[in-house]
Amino acid sequence: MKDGTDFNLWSMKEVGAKVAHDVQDSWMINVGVGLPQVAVEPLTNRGVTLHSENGIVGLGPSPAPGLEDPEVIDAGKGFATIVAGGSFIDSATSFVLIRGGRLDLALMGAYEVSIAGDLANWRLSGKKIAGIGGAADLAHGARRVWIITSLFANDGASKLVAHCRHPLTASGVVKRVYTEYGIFEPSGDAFTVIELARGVIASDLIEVGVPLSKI
Amino acid sequence: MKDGTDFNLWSMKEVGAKVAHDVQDSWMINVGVGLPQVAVEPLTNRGVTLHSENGIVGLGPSPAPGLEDPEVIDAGKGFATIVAGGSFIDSATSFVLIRGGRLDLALMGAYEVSIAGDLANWRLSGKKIAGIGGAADLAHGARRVWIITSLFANDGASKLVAHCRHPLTASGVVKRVYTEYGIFEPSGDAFTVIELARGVIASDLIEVGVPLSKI
Amino acid sequence: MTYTEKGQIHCPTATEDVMSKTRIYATSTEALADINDGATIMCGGFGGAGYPHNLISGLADRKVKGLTVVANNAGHEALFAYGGVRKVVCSYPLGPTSKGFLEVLDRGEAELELEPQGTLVERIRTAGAGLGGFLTQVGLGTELVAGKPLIDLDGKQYAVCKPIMADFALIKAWKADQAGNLIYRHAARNFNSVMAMAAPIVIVEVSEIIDGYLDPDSIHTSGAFVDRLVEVGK
Amino acid sequence: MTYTEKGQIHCPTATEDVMSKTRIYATSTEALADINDGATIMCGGFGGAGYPHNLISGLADRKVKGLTVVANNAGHEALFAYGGVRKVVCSYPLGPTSKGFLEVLDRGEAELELEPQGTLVERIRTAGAGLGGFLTQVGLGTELVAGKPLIDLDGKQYAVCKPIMADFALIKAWKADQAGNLIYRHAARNFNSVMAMAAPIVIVEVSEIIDGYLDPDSIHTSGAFVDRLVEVGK
Repeated sequence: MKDGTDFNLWSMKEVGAKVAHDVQDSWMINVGVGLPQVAVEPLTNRGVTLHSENGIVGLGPSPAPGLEDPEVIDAGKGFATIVAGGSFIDSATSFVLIRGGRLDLALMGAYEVSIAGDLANWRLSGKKIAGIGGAADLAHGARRVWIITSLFANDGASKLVAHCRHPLTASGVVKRVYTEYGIFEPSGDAFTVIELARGVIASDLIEVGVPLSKI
Repeated sequence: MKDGTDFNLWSMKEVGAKVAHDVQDSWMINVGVGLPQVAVEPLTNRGVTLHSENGIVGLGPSPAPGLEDPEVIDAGKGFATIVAGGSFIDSATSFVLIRGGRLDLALMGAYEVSIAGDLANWRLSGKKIAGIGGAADLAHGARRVWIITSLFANDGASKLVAHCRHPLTASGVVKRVYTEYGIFEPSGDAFTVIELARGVIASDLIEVGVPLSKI
Repeated sequence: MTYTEKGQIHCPTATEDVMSKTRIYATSTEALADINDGATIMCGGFGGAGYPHNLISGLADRKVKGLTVVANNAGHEALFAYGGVRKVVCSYPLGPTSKGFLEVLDRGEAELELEPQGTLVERIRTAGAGLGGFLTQVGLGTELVAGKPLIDLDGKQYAVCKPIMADFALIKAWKADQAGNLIYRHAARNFNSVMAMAAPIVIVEVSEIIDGYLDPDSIHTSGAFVDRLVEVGK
Repeated sequence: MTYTEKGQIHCPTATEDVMSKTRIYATSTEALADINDGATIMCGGFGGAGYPHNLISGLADRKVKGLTVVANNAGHEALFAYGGVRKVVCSYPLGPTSKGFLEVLDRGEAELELEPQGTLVERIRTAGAGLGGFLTQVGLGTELVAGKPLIDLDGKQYAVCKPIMADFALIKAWKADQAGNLIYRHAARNFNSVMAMAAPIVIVEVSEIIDGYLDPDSIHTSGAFVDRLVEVGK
């Protein structure tokens, strides 16, 4: 695992395509703030309903230049649009939708995901101040929580872990993790490999600390 | 107290005028289902905002014949109107308004009111089935609960009592009781006389079991 | 995109439509096909205003048995007529349309859970909001909180009110669009817009389904909450 | 009576107008005159959308001190600039407009109460709804429920969330009518319509106060909840 030359790791765009492939057209999806645009791009223009927790059902892509409206923004506070058939709702109703089970999928980034499906994605343990926003509500309320993330943190440590060191956003909620190395599912005592990028070998990942099931 | 010949008891219309006199123009008022129309008439066409718990802010009088709309009814399910400047709200919001302190006055009928301000007005103790509707929420939530009632029940018993025999709607909420004999306020150990109809003598009422304060 | 108000044509919109999961059914019977014996249904309306007559009548046609019906009133005559109801959860079970219920109640064939109207509607909302309950002082010191846990919080006593979970919500709206967005008419909104958010499957009878879409600022219930539509006319 | 939609002209209406207690003020300063040191204010908006800039700026002009500010974000720069804020209750205190807050926080001159966004908005609603709290599982097993009472109900654990009581709500709407009824514009609705029901005194800056009245079916916030209006223009 010293270098990437033997691997054909997925680009973020490819990771996004994998996610989009696994998503059903009828789903309502919340796309987390800060996910790489290129990864979530495949979810637009394919018919799923996007939800933005600040109060948009039917979030569209960014507006054409000159058509920005400061009162049509997404949860990341970027200019946004609403699709035909969409609706504006207040924040209380937006979280009724989230907690009430109407969201088929919350797609989020992560600092760590544990073998128990615990999610840490709002505050690094060393940091004093952080924002939680809607992450805890989304992680708890959505029918499925899928994570898009690089497999390793900047310091080289695996983001898939036995136990999270960073403060939790929610416990036992993550169903699936999409990374450049492959797709993994927490299964209680390890992560199950769903798919690996070409050339990636599970035992190599286990060797560098990724807690995958031994097959 | 054997007959009414010595008294000039107030008519229901006069009782209503007394209530209307004590009400401020800026108040939002809920008028309970079943109160005599003649008693509450003075509250209309004088500018107060009437609330109907099924979802009308700015309840107007009954519609002119031929203009009835089955989707504009009051809490008593009679045909109603909405005044200019009124709004339709859903039932959850309507009770947010009630419990949240936005209602200056709930005007209700009563089976009994106790010296502690306890109110019994939803179920007679002998009756198996009764409806509560919005009475308990209104009695608890409104800033003031005023009662319009005859002073005596059909069996001759005083409706102002030391302790309610009928099941309570809410405890300690009634501020004032308007009757054909006068106006009374629960004061903890008795009812204080605010005003008496002409010829009514407090000690006579005490004699027949109305728990008034001795002056 | 259809905007009904002028000031809003500058709202930035995307070119694509929402892919709604709301399905439009030709008849009430089809929309109700999976409501089976023993189901719990929420039913909108206050008296006759906003009452989903067509859906209830469709349910009666199917002779579904053992229903628990959550509604403000107990006037579900079509269901009582064949003994379809096991339990009613409501705030007001009296009035001319409740005769059918009072008869079965009297014969011990049905059960009543009576709840103050505000507590009833909030328990319905709480189910939809994915919360475990709420604390209220309404009814404290009366039999109206009988059976509810009482807790002390910061020196005050509260009754703990649990969510009312249902399998289906049957409601009535005025206008719907192709994405399932709803507008109610006048005082027919009442319990309908709350129940529209409160059950896993929400079935709506609507006077009119418009072509295109409603103004996104004027919608009472987002299509996100609506599963099935049946157009029933005026 | 002004109806903006055609289908509704048959709504039965009375001849009298509502006598609203909503008062229209000429300036923000006058509308805010009784907000004193130590007050708790709710402040609408999500980022800049629906943020009541004029009211906050008016409050800053008065140099009110020791404020507790309840809002989704911590971007109340005008108030931090002179050290007006003692405590912020919010879900997201980061971002470019929160620098002022982070500085006073760092100097120990202000306090932060962080709350998941959905719990935050529900605690605000709970205050307005006159309830004592609600039960949630959001944040269970994390530090996000630190300090909250935990209770068991029917075999499940919940955190008890208390209402957030405030003295004033400062919000932003798009259109108001003479009775104080409000309509918000697009995604500027967010926390505004919830806070509009949650404080004993609700002060609204509004782009336009129309003559006459809004369509009673299209109103987002009933004038029943609105105490003061200031027209601030676009």
